[in-house]
Amino acid sequence: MIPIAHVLALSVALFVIGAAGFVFRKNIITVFMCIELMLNAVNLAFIGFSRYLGNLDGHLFVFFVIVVAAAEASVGLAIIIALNRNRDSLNIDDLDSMKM
Amino acid sequence: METLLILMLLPPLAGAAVNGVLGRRLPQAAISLIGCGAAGFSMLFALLCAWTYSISAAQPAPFIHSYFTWIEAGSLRADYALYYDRLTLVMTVTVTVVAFLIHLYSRGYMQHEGGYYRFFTYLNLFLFMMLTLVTAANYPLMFVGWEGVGLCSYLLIGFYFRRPAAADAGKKAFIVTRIGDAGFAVGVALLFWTFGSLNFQETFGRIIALPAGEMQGTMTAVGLLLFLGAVGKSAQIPLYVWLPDAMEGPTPVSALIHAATMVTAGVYLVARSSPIYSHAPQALQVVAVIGCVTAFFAATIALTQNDLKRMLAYSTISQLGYMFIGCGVGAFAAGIFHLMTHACFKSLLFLAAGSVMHALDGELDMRKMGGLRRKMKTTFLTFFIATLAISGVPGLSGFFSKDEILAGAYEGPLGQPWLYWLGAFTAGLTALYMFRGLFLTFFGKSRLTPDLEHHVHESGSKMTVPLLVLALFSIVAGDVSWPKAFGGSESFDRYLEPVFKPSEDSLRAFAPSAAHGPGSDALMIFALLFAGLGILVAYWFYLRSTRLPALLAERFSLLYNTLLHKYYVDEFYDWLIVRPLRVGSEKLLWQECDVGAIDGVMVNGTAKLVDDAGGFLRRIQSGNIRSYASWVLLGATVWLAYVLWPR
Amino acid sequence: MLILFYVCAVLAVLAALSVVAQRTPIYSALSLIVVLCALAVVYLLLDAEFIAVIQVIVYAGAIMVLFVYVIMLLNAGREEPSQRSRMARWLGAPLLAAFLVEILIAVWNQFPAGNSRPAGVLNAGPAAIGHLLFRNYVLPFEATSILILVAIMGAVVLAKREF
Amino acid sequence: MATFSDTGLLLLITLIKIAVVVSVMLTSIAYLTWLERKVVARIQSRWGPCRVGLYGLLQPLADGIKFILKEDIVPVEADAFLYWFAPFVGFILAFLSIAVIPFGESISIHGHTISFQITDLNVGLLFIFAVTSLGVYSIALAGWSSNSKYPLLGGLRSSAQMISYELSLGLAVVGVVMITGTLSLRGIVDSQAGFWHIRGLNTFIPHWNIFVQPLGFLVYFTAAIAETNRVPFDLPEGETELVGGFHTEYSSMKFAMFFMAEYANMITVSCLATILFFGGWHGPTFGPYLLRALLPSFWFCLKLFCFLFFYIWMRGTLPRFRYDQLMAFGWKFLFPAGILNVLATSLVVAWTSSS
Repeated sequence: MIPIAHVLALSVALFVIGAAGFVFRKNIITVFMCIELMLNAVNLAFIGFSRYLGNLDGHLFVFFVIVVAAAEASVGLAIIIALNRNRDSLNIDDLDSMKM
Repeated sequence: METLLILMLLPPLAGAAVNGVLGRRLPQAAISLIGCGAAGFSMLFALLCAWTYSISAAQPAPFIHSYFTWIEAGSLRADYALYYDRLTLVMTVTVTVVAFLIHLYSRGYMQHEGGYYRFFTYLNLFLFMMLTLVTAANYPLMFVGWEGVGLCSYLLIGFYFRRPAAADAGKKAFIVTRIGDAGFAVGVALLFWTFGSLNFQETFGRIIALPAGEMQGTMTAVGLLLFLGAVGKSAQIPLYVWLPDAMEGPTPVSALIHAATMVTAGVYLVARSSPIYSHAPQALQVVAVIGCVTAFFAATIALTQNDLKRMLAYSTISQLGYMFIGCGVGAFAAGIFHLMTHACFKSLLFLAAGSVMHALDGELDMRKMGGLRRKMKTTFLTFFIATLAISGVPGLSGFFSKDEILAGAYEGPLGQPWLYWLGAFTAGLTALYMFRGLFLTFFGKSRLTPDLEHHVHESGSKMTVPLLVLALFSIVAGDVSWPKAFGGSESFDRYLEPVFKPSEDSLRAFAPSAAHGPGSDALMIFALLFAGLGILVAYWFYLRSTRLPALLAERFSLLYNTLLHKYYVDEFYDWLIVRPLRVGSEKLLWQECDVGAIDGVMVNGTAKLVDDAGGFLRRIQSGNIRSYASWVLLGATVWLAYVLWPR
Repeated sequence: MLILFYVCAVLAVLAALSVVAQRTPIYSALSLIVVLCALAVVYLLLDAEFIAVIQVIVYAGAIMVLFVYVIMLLNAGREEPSQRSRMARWLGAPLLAAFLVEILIAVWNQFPAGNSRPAGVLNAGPAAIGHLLFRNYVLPFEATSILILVAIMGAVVLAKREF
Repeated sequence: MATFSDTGLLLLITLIKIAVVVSVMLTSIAYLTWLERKVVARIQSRWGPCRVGLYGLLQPLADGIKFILKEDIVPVEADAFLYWFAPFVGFILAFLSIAVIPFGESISIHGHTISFQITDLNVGLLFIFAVTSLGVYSIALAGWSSNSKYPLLGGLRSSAQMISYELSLGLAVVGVVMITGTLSLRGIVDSQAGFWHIRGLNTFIPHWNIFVQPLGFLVYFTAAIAETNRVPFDLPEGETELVGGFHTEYSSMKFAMFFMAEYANMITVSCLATILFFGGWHGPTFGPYLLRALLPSFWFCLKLFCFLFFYIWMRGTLPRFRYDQLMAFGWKFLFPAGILNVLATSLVVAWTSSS
């Protein structure tokens, strides 16, 4: 049996790696992928708990997370395409016009 | 009965709603049909109400019906309830009849004015509010009507709102009467605080049951506060200044609101609240004194006014003063009687003046008129009848009512001789200025400009028919109450006895030994003498030796100028109240409080604080997503640390 | 079984590090696909066959294809170095480390090592999930369908050339 | 040691099965190319390969040797790792999906039941979809890593095309899944045993899903052709427009891997079509035990062969689509048709199960 703590540790590791990517990477697509990584970390936690608690609801949550991720990816990538077209840059540091 | 009552109230409201919403798109004919129809139905139902009430078994007792609960807050409960007794009957019939005639008249008068639908909307709304005022069964509802008529008055005075004078007059009327309304509101609050109820029936029943002298202080305070409201609404000293300016409104408005109905609301309020005053003789004396002084004071101003409508306005103030004398001496019925007759002849005077104005293309200066009687026969005739009536010529309505008031001033429960003498003298002045106006306008040689000379014409039947009807009323309205001296029985007095008897009785308890004058016959003769003298003087001055008034004005220039400038009251108020208020507002409130304290410290200070804080915090909002992510991470870390901290 | 889990875990972590460390987005994307597949295997080991397959079909097979497609479309090359966020530069690493430590402490506090309550065999087949989805979660399910529709329209509108 | 023998035996059997399946697959792929060349040649009134060996039967071997011996060219600007990785992953994935395909019924040897299937997942169908959905990377990455314009265009085309048609593919299968109520391929095949009965009357029509899912089958097979990038949907490698599409720059064994992956995929989707719609291995069985055990596999291969032949037949017959037509066809016809099929099937299933 896989100990729940180990599953969670894996989840945490993936999440923190994703967060690190978000904080340190400048390519907006990479940053986006880091978000997906974090979502997956959370999904893993859901599945782990689902197994641990013998409850299927976690699977449903993962299901919904995946659906939302799909929607998010489609819209997000469309935004990236539009951004790239208008600004000719994929560097997230260049996209800072939303400020005072 | 309750159906009839509500049917009396609803047509004007419906008319106002229809005209107000759809009027812009309706043809004039439809608007006037709706407006006059509403007023007509209202009159019809008012008469039906009167008839139904008169033949009902419980007749002298008031009919009260509550339609729904309007306000319920704590122990305060105000229903939408209507109150119908003989006083209400007189008021509703007077109001609806005069209003209907003036609606008819307005069809002609307003024909060529803009905002036809607006005018009828306001007029209908006014009628509804006025009826609410006189039929209300409690003070809050009455206050609604009170404020409603004030609002309509404001709207109608400022009807020609593009003219600064009209707009200013509207504001003036609104603000000045507001002072009185504050008094009314405080008085009502005090009443509620004392009795825990604002229903007429309940409150009055408890007041009447009070032994004489009990709670006199409270009653006096309530009475004075309510009278403050009446002073504002009925244009008495010191709050009369708005009424002359209110003549900026269309003439039918002046006739309806500022002569016949709304301004008499104050009188109605005092009469309706007679049980309160019956326990506050001091307050009542104040009413009488103010009424008497106002009557005299306004009459003297009216002597020198050259503007026809302004003269009539001061005349109205003066006559309202009479009504307050009547109420103030405890002769409430006499006051109401005068209210009724005055509604007839004063509205007639205004409408006739409007007819003149119509003919002369808006000219109102009497010095530029003259000799109109040949060209405007009907107008002249009706104006003449009204003048006779107001001057107190025997046989016409004004004679009876004024005589009754003067008799009351001497012999009433709180009557005092000097009230009578000043009143009688004022009656002479009334005759003088009214005939002056008559002579200047309709007699003598024409002083019109040649342009106008051709323009002069008699008004159409739309306007003259109401004039004639009102003239008829002006003659016969007094006949409902022949004085004892003429072998009559003062039947109007007797008719209203169920309403006022308890109050008058309790007043007599305060002044058991009212002055016993020389008897009503003698009183009447004196008054008649004064009136006759006034007419004669007017005839002498303005028809025979027309240079005399100018000479007199020169000789007594100080007096004349004082009168011409209305005792400089407007200037005085300006100096006493308006100027300090403005300067105070500017210097203290605006520059110090507003700019310095509120703007400087509170508004700008807050803004500056926010601005500074924002200036510091905006570094956080760099627009850089990675920074934001770091902040989120910081938050999460701190929160987790807080959660995990061993406790 | 346990060994397979650790292999996959290590693979996932390494691939995740690669996602972050790669300078070229396409390699990040491929690394992410490896993470996803490794996680799919982990899901299988955790009795979540349906989710595992869905993970591969939807995540690896559709979402990541979209990523790869966009990377190819925009021809995203190596990222230019820029350090416009002082916050991220100086505080990023310490904060991440602190966060990792904290959350690991939380996990260990809650589930001391070795605590693995065997909860029987979880029947997580498509039928069971379908039952749950169309009985208890019908409303969210329908809501997601609307969400997807909105996302489709949003993507079309956003990516259209005429702005 | 019992546990060892059990686990070890299972492992051994599985390994043997994998070896058998892979070698059979490789051989069939090799001879599929031969078949294709032969059939297309006949369609075009040519002979096809006939020099190397009898009827050119050694031609695939010669081709293989040629591929291996050829120079492996890597373009200068290409991304070396991905350039290598792309065909590799395509090849691997193509073979991976074979793992859950049941080729026939089980056979008992010494009390051990050995099924003609490497492993039976209860989400086997989804597994195949998962694996095929990953196949797009192979082509997309090949196109991108070549760092050349035609391959890139081919790669982009293929990613869009495969994602689009995968939807129709999935939808087409849903009908079958709803009827059989399982995602296990073996379960699906089992449910197609016997004959259709109408009011208890044996019609002697095989109990195959094709007879209740004709629309599903058409949608499935059309989408499958697109998924495998075969004529008339071979836009990603359309040589008339894109030189060679995604594999323009490839040569030698890497090119061969693409080729093998493509043919493996053909075999996989044909297997799937057989399993889903044509009763899998079901067919008349008779004779001794061994024959009875092997006949199902024969029927399966026969059906599979028909599909493969159909593939080749189409290649020799149909012209290529234009790209926008391809997308319009996929989204505006195939996808709605799939939805219609799902809708109709679900209504019928709901009606029959409730009555």
